[in-house]
Amino acid sequence: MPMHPHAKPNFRNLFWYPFKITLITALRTFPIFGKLFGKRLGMGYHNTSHPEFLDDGSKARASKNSSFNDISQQEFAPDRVTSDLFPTLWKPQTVQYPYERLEDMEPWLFVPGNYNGRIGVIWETCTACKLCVTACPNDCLHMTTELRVDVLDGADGEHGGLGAELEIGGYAAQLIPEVADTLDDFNHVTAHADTPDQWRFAEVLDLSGGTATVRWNDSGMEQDIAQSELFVADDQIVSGRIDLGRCMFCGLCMEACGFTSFFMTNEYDGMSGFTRQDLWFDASRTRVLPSVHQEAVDAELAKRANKERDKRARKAAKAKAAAEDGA
Amino acid sequence: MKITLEQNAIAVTECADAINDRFSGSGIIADIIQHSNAKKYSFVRVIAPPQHWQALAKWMKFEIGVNYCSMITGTHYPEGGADRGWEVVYHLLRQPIVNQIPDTNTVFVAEKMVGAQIPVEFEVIINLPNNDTPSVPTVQHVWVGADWNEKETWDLVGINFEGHENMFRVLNPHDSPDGFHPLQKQHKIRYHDFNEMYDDAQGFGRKPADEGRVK
Amino acid sequence: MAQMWITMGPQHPMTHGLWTLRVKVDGETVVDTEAELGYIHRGVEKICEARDFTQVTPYCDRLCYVSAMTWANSYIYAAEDLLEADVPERAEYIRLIAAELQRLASHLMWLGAFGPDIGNLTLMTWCMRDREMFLDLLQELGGSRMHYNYPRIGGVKRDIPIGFGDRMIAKVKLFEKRIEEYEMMLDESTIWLVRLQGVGYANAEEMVEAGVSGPNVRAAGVNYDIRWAHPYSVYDEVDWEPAVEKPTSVKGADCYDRYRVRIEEMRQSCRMLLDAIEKIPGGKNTHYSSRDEMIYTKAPTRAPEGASGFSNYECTRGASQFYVQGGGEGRGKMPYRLSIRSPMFITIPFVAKTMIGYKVADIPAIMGSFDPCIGETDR
Amino acid sequence: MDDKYDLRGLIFSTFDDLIPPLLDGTPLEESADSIAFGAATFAAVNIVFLMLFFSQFAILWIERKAVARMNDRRGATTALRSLWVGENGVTAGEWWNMLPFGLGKPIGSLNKWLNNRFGNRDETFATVDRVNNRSWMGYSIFPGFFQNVADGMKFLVKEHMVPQRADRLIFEVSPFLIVSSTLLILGIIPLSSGMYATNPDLSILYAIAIFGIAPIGVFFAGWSSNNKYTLIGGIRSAAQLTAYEIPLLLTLLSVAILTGTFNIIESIHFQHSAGAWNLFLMPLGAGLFLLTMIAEVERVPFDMPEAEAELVEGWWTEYGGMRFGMLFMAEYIRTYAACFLFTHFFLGGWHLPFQGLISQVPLLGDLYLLIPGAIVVLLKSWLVFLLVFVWARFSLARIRTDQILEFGWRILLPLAVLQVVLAGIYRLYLFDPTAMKDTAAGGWAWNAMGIPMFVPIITTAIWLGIFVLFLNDEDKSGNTERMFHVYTEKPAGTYVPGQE
Repeated sequence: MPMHPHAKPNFRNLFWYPFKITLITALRTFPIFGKLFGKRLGMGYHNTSHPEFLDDGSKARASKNSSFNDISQQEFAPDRVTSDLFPTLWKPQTVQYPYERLEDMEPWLFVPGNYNGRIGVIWETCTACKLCVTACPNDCLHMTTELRVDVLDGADGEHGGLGAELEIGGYAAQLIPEVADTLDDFNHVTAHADTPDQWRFAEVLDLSGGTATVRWNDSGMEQDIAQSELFVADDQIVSGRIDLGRCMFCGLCMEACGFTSFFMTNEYDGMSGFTRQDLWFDASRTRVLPSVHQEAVDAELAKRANKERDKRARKAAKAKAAAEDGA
Repeated sequence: MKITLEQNAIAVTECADAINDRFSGSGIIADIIQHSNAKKYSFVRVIAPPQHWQALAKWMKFEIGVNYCSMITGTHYPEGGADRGWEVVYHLLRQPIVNQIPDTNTVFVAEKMVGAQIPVEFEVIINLPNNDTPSVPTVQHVWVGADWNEKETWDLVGINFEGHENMFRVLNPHDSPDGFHPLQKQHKIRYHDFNEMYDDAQGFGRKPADEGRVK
Repeated sequence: MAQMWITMGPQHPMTHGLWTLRVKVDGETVVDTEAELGYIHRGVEKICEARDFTQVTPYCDRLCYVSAMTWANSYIYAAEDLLEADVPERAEYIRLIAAELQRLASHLMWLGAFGPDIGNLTLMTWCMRDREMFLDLLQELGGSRMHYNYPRIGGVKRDIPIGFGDRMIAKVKLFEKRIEEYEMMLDESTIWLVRLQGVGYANAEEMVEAGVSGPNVRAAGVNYDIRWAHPYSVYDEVDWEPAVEKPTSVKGADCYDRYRVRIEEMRQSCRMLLDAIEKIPGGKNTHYSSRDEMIYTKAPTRAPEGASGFSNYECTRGASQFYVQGGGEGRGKMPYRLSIRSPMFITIPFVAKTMIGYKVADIPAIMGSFDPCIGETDR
Repeated sequence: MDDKYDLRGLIFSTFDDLIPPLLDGTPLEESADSIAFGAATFAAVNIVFLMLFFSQFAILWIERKAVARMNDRRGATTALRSLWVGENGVTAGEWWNMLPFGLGKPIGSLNKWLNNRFGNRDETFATVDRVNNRSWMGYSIFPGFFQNVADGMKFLVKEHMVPQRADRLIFEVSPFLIVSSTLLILGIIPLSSGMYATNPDLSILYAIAIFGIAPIGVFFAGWSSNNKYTLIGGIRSAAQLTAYEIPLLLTLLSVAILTGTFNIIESIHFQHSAGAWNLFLMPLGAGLFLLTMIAEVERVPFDMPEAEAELVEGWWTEYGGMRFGMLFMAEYIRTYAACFLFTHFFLGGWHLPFQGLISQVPLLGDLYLLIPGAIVVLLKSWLVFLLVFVWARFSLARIRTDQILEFGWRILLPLAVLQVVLAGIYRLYLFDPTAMKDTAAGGWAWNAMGIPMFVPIITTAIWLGIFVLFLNDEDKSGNTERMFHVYTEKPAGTYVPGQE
């Protein structure tokens, strides 16, 4: 029920209520009165206890300032107003933005964790599946890829033999020895042509025993070939760029990414420029914070290694079972 | 606190039957369709030939109390065959809204509403032949609310509303060329080389090297 | 003084956006008006014909930056009608919470803009102060402060975070106190009353005839609300009632009634929020992962030709409706035609004619009391 | 009673002592006294004017700060330190390099030094330390004070534009008409009995006459801008000022009748000598004066001429740059002058509250009288500004044109006439001229029926009673008919467009 279903103009309200409420509002911006009014209002204005506003994210963001200002000791009103940080009346409140930043001063007033900020990509764990490119409504993501031989992920690679191996539906490559032999003598300066490709790529259709059925990309022909002749190949990123001028920060790309490689970071600036070209972000400008980056890379690589290990274990068990059955 | 599905079913059936009774043989067919979202209410879908539309509209307004013309959608089907080149869909509502005498209000209890009080949705579909001058009789004088909806539909889709007074462009610029109606299907949102519309100084937006290749 | 035309807009404090009201005045009295729209027509309907059903959502957010969540929800219900998606109940509750938070934020934006229209500048900052609270909550859900892209066909993007419920309760309870402050500032101020009362009459049947909907009609005395008549989310399960006013004249509701009805709607939204957060299935302190079946059901992504979906949704300004036809590009992956019905597109020409006969100083009061939003109007 | 500090007398006697000896033996010897008088007048006028003018920054600051608090904010807090806040000697903007002729070089050097000396040096918590330390120089005792300087600088560097087909001459002249006439008001406002620029005998009439010039400038500005908004604003302004000047004049007339003089300083003396401030003898007049003054200076709730919701910015829409800045400043000066006039007419000018009684207390009384009159006047004016102009502006909405005019003609005018009659009655029948004393203790001229100060006490009580009576006028009946309707020639909704 409204307080005044049919409020009527009268003489008193020319003078009293509007003035009263602005006076109350003005007074309670001073902490000492704020506490008094807080008690009267029941919900509190300044420094009432609302621990639910001290979430982990705010604490984490404030941790670097904890020697200066320990927010776990602060008390908040529901609109996150606190007044203990600057108890003196007359300290300036204006933040001289590029030189001072709000998240340093009053971290709890700032960006909650889910913020859709600048796009950040962890390129190390990106598999170039292009789901993000497909998901983008504005065509602001651009990624070009090419097939390359997985040198590092192979059996001799950095992951101790737990890297990629030939898979049905994956790609494989065969070395063309006659081309490879000419490469040592190939001279970019005089040839006026691209370096000839020493690899021939194919899509793996079937793996059985020691042979693989592949379809060559160059000819489209299918062929059975010994697995030992094939190297693992993969689609790898040549360039990935984002036109932030067209980005509307909807976050569909982040959701499309199955590998936690694609982030909307919490960063809200560093996305301006004087030309539209400045808004084309390449790989170097989509880096995420180093700590996040390292953590994510480690986690993703460990996840993949585990997956691979499990897969091989299952395969081995299956082969063993098959062998036992056969026996 | 809602119109129950039973109330909805009764009201919808009544309306559909009334329309079918009144207009049987004229090509007007009323049907009951169930929404498949939210609470799965039903609504009345009427398929009407354009020549009977005005009569149907007046009858619906004055006999079954359809007082609200909420939306008019025109659609262009260039490949829809000879009989269905264009489609105009009217969304109408029956709302239990009446004038008040001073200092009163009407607070309906939803579960207790009966008969013509129960709100009902109507969808009137009018198929037009495939030609360059699609036209429907106007219902501007039946529902005031149809006025700007019809203006918009003509402006964007190019359906002519015969008898509509004071037709002008509402969303497109007033000096748009005659016959330009952007929601017709011959206007593509993505033309060939559409990216050149934008400043693409580097040029890599234009033709990705692996265009069309699916991993 | 001779009569003259004044062009108010496209940039004018009264317009609350980009449109033009051409007013013919005789001294201080308005004798004729014309509305011109289309200054920010972006062709959203055409753009959406080249986007798949999920990609349309962020565009619907951008129809109205003041109430993005309700517009996205409205589209989602139409798409669910078309694609025949099931929605888990927790997701419906979350949608309700999100939509009502958005309604609070939107009505606060309206009140904040309405204050300076009448000359009260303090109201603006107060409303922005309180709107921040709800934008913070919405940001926790959607990740942005204005365009959330939150609902999904078959559920929502992500679950409510841990602690969201408690924070929301604290803020909503504080805001209920703040509504009383607004009333003390406005309803108890004689000057506010004499500016709004007796100005801008419009009666119920006239408004329905002209296509006006939502709070503007409820101000004229009938409790017709889509959330109440055809509830789409879980509005039939939470505790609320449609806000409705008693107009004091046969001429219908005046500006003051329309102001009151929105204040009442804010109260009802608070009531709904407090109730819904307690009733939410799974509990308010649980956080399910993004694609958990509690909040998301996978829906088909393609719709056949001939199928259509329609949603009738109580947006913050009235009935927002979407009509989606399937069978578009990409073998039905995209809508063939997506039609948007904006409540303000119908209302603005009506209001322009309503203000004939009042003073020039009443133009912002009448226009503001109908809560115009040009983003959705021009689409 | 005169203020203890006679600055004007000091200046004149100093110049009288200094100048004739200097001119001894020169051809100017004979007119040495006149030259001394002229020089002293020049000095006094400038000193007083500058004091008034620069103390105006205080009211801008008061408004900023009060408004911010009412709006639940802290407000702008630009401090001097904003000029050199930066890191490692790099300052934002380096605006001083843009000044012509290398004028900014010293500023740059000073800034560099300040930044090196007081800028950020701690690298651990760089930003936080700087934020924390922002107030340790003491310049933020008045945070936001320098915002006004920054605003002024901004206006100063903006381009001046004249609308096409505007009446260029009038357009250019009218701001100067408004500003100069406004500044002239300051000429007759005394800061204390010993500190004023001029003191014409009829200074009340002078003040009113000067106040009446600006509306012509406003109308000129509105008309000449070739803009419909400014035209309507100008006409509204003319209508409103006409409606409100008459009650204002009548109110001042009643002040003159009561105090028996048209001179501001004499009327202040009268208030002390007779023993009571006018506020307590004519509360109605004080209220009328404030209301009409708010309308006169066009502030909320009477700011129809510049109603920004419908008229963009009213009659000054087309002015930009420093023209706008000057008009803006003129408005504040008029407001400030209104506060001074209220202080002088109703609050006893430079006299302290209960000065007559407290001055009789030994020791304390002497100390009390040591407070300079100028300070008292300034404090009173600032308080009036804060409590009336600022508070009303940010609590109330704006009322409509027809309501403003109706209020002015039908309510304020009769009340003002009533006040004139009352003032005459008071002066003729309730006033005891023999009891006036121009001493520190003051007189007791308003005694009646043997009760000291009976007249002001009973007057205040009666008017307070009437006020309280009106405060309880809330209509609790169920009758819900709206009180205020719009009256138009053609009722709303009956007009058919296109048919004249």
